[in-house]
Amino acid sequence: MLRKLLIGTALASGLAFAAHAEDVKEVQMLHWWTSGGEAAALNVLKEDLSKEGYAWKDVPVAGGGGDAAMTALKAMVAAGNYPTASQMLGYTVLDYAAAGVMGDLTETAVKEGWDKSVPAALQKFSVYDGKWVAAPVNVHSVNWLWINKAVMDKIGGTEPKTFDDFVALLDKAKAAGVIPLALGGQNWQEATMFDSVVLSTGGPEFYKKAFNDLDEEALKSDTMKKSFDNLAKLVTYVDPNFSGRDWNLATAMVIKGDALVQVMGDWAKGEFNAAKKAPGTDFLCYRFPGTDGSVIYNSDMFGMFNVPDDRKAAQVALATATLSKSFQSAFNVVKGSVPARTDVPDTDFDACGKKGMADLKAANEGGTLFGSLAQGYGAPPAVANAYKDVVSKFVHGQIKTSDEAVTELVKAIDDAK
Amino acid sequence: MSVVTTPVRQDIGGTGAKTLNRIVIYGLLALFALFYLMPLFVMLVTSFKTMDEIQNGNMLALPRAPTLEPWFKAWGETCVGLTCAGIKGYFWNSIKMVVPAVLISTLLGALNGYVLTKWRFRGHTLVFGLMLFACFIPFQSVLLPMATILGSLGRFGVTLQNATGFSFGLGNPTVNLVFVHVVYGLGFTTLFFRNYYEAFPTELIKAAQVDGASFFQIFRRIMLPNSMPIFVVTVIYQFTNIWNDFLFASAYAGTGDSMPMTVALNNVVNTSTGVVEYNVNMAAAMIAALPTLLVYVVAGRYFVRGLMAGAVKG
Amino acid sequence: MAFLEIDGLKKRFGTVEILKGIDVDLEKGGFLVLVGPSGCGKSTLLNTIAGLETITEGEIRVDGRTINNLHPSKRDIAMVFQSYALYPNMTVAGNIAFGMEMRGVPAAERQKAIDKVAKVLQIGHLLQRKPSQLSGGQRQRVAMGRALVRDPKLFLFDEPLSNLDAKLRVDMRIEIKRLHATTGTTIVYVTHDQIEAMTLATKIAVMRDGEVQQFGTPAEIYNNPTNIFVADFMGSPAMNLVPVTIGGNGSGLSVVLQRDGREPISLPLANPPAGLSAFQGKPVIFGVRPEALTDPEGAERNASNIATADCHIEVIEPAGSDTFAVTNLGGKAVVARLRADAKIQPGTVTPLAFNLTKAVFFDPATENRIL
Amino acid sequence: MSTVAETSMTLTPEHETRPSASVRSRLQDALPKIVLAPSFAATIVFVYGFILWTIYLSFTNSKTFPSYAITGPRAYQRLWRWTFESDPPSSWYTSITNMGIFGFLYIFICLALGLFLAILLDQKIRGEGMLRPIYLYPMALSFIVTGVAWKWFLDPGLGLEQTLHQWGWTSFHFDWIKNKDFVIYTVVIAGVWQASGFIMAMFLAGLRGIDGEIMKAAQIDGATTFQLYRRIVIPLLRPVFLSAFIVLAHLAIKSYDLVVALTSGGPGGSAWLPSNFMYEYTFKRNEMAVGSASAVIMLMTITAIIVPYLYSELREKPR
Repeated sequence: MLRKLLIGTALASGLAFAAHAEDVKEVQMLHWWTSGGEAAALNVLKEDLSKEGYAWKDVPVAGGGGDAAMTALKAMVAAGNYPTASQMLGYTVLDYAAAGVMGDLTETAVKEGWDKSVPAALQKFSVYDGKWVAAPVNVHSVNWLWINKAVMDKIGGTEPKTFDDFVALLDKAKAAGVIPLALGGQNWQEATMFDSVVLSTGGPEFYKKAFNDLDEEALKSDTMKKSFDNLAKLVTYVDPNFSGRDWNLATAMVIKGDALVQVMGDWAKGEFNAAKKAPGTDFLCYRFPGTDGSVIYNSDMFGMFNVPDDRKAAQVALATATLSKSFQSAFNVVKGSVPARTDVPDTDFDACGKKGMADLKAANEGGTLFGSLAQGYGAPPAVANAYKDVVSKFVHGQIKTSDEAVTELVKAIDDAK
Repeated sequence: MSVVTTPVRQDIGGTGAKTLNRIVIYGLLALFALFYLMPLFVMLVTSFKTMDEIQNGNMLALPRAPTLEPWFKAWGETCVGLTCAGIKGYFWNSIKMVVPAVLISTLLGALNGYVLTKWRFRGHTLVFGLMLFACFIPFQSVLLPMATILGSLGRFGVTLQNATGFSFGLGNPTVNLVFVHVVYGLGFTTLFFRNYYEAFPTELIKAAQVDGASFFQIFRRIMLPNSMPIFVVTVIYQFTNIWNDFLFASAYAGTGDSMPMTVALNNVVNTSTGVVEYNVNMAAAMIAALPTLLVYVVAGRYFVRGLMAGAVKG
Repeated sequence: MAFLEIDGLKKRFGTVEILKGIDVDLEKGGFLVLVGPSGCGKSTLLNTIAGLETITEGEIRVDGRTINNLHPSKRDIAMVFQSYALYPNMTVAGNIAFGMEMRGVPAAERQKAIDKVAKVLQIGHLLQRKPSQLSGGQRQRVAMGRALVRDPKLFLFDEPLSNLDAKLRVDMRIEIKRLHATTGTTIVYVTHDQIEAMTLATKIAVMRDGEVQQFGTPAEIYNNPTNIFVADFMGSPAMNLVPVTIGGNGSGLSVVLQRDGREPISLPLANPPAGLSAFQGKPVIFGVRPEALTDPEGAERNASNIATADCHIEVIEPAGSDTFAVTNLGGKAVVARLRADAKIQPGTVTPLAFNLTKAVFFDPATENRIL
Repeated sequence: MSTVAETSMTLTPEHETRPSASVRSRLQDALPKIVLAPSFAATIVFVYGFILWTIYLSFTNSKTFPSYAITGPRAYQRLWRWTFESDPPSSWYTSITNMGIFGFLYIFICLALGLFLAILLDQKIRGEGMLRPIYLYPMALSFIVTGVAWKWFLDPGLGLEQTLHQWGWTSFHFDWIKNKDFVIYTVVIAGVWQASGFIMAMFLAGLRGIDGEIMKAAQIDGATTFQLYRRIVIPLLRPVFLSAFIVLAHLAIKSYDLVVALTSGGPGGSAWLPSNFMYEYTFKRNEMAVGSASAVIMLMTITAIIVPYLYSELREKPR
């Protein structure tokens, strides 16, 4: 039995190696998109590639918003078994590029005109040392409100334009006996909401200074204190059981009408879609009050690894397909995000999608497109996680005042830099 | 020595309070049984409910309209990554990794225990102590260096492949996982067998030597046939640990083709986008846990006997 | 040349010396018993003969051939263990034949050998059973069968009777003696039981702390112990060892025994050992076996040196065949062996006869016999 | 966890060679060591080698990937500083205090409950064959499987609290899993649920191994049931306590997935254990040096607890 197994596996691997002589028509793809909607979206790419004759070797590792997948990736890279591509986020791409394990897609990028169509803010992460090392798949925006329309109608609310409007709206919901704000008490959700609060409280310049440039003056300013106070105010509208809740359960509360609003990235729209809810009639998407005109983004990227020559053709095919307009449209319609290139027609997108695309374009041109610190696009992971720690400790009461929060934030970020 | 009979306990307690005593004892045992069964109960009832009922009903309530649909879906339809063929295919992946890993680590543990008790050399306690302490290393901290070594072995495998036409399985993800589990299972298997063989009569070994049996003949003909109880304990222990391992499996499994059950299950259960099909998740979890549950239920009685026969002796 | 010769054998574990230079030999067909308290090294010595433990120094020869470096199976020995060491997973037949199987003896031949041994030991009906289904005595027989079937040059027995009850032990002892008598094999036998040693042996080696204290025939050991240890260890009830002083009256020597509250007894010695005169006026240990201390009527008729003294009898132990009387001399309880029908009462003062021909004396400093 | 037998029976001590032995028989002599060698070598390389590697990394400036230039004990300085940051608690402070609470309660309750159940099961219980696997099975399941069920059960909005409210006990309150000060105790509950059955099996085996005559003798001496267990049985179970302690200590140290599956780290990271800290810093925060340093501290703590025990158990007793 044992012998057979060993010989069997040995033979299997032998066969795999035997095929090395010519081009390998196969892409190996590490990702954590395992849920129905995401997998369906990715399947579009798989189909596109199979039309060109490339087999898709799936390496899905779900869990912790990509944590488990990134651990697996680190192990694979340590072993020298690079996948053709891996789903990656922001600074991680740059870290791997600095370690010299990423491939070079510049040739393809030039041919396909990525320099022009991909927003510069994304190129900061997909281009390293002048070389294209990753293909951005989408752009998510985190400064959104997702509102149940029925509840909104019931309480007679209107779109809040300022933070104070927002608070007033939440008060109305509270008075009507609805949970005003649906929040999942996990540090990344809290911090994601805080990104929007900071942008709303301090404005675009302040956000950039504090959360992209990590400017100490900004971090310890009164504006930051005010932001924490605003966050504290928002948390008072949350139901008592929020701690530890998964984000999709929070979204479900809004979908079911148990809660009025959730502050969440546009992936929440996928949940509404999956529940067969339509924008405008069942739910509403507004920019977080006081952030209209700016976009806090994050983006999923396919990092392209330095694979052996016989696998390069497949990699180029994968990258080309990823950034093709047709895939960008088809994928992002399903995923809820917007395309990573600004020249994709918005015809297939719903109202929220169309607004998202327009906002992205405007923000890109107006210089108000900022990386989300909570999502790892504002600073490297060490800093981003230190930031999430502080926000979460503030929300859950380990840190008691906004003064203390600001001190801790400066200290933590300084420590992690 | 292989047959351990259960001595009949003396009744403890006076005659008057006896009935009351028994009621209290049975009551406590039943209460704790409920405590232990509760999560299993939640999982089971959930797996037979429709999504509607899960979202609107109580988690402890029995299903109003029991359905097997989630089980069929988990087995044959649910999506693991981009492949939507259920988790059935990953069973074989796990088995072809777990079986060799359990057998090899158990056999090596038996040999080590044999050497460390019956063929002692100077420093044998140090060797054993070092191997035992290895049980305590946190696996997270070996993940990367081990990956590096596995990668080198894989490249050596390619070289071998080119030179001899045969890679000896080096670089194969399943072989890698077997290797890793054997290495990090050795501490415990050695501990189990050493403690068991410690009480194994040395005179038997002497007699066999006088009879002319060699080192391996003694092991095969005398030690192994008399090791059933501890064999059961070790196999159960190793089987459970290796079957349930996620860390190594996710890091070293390579592509979906060789992905073990736990990673597939994780990919089904641990997704947080889209409508979470709790009934399918629970059914998948139950299916994934069936082999280990079966092992515990079937071999449970031998497990206690095996523990008795050596693993916990002082 | 003796059949089994052990020369200057030493064994060390690290710095601990377990055997400190053993010199023993045994003629062909002899029966050597290694006896001593636990931890004396007797089992280790047996194991080195078997090859189960290596030796640090010295030489072991069997039939003129040095076997120091031979594997146990090549030494042409058979061994019976204290726990019998029957393989629990094999049948009785399997146990007996295992050694032959290991040597590659064909199955038919093995069967023949099994049958032959089974007949000798009357265990034919047990052959298909597992050891766990046998009684203690049956296991003992099977263990002997396993040894016998090899027809070895040398039999080694490691306390084979210590796990049996008293009656069975006597039976098996006789059986072993008969086996030795009929087969004429050479046997080395380890025991801590001095009766087994006395009854079975042609040669006894009394051991203590890794050294042979005395090596000789049972009679030599019993009658002429070389030191206090051997004197005390061999014999049951043990030899009376009493601190005395040697008194002198002109040419002759005498033994002066203290008694509580009463005058000392002085026993004149007719033929004292030559060395004893040097101890005149000094304390020595006086050894006299219980059977050399009797009522005057029971005293040995032809003993040349009998002295009688009044003793205060404290306890009487009628043992059926004999009666033991306990008195107190020199601060120690001293046992006298009387006839079963001796008329004697505890608490009385009775004359006892000391057979001084059989008395021995030890130097309290060296504990060695004064010769 | 057995002690070394009184007389260590050495069949072939290494310090003696047999001068006239042939190559073949010398090979035979070395065979036991040859058999042990691969396992031992694997342990040395893949455990101790990796420990050394980890120690080395903790003195470098390794971030996302290992870097091999020694830069000093900065990682330890940070850990040391964090050790005393209790207001607001640093993640490291939370991790080590949690380890103390969790380690103590988990080991203590598992031992107590395991022993208690074993004693109950040892009273000639009808249906023991059915109860035993019920107590044992949690050990068979990975926490990926049972974490969800536990999470639901402990969630005040879904589980026990809601159920009791529906049954009419509306004043019942149980929201530990949502509370930063109590979340670690829910980890203890789930951990105890998982391991206590296994410990029960060990104690049951121990109880079954006790000579029935000792129990009879004690009863004749007039010992009450309680006295019987406290004075006679429990002292006799000492070796089982020690083995169970080793098993539990090793499980406690490796309780990583328990925390993640049950609490995702807890409110504000309040459920972290050192293993979570280590994983977070090594893999998520790309501060490999700090992660390695925390692993080294963990190993040192384990060493301080386990090695004296191993030493006292394994030390060769004088003959």
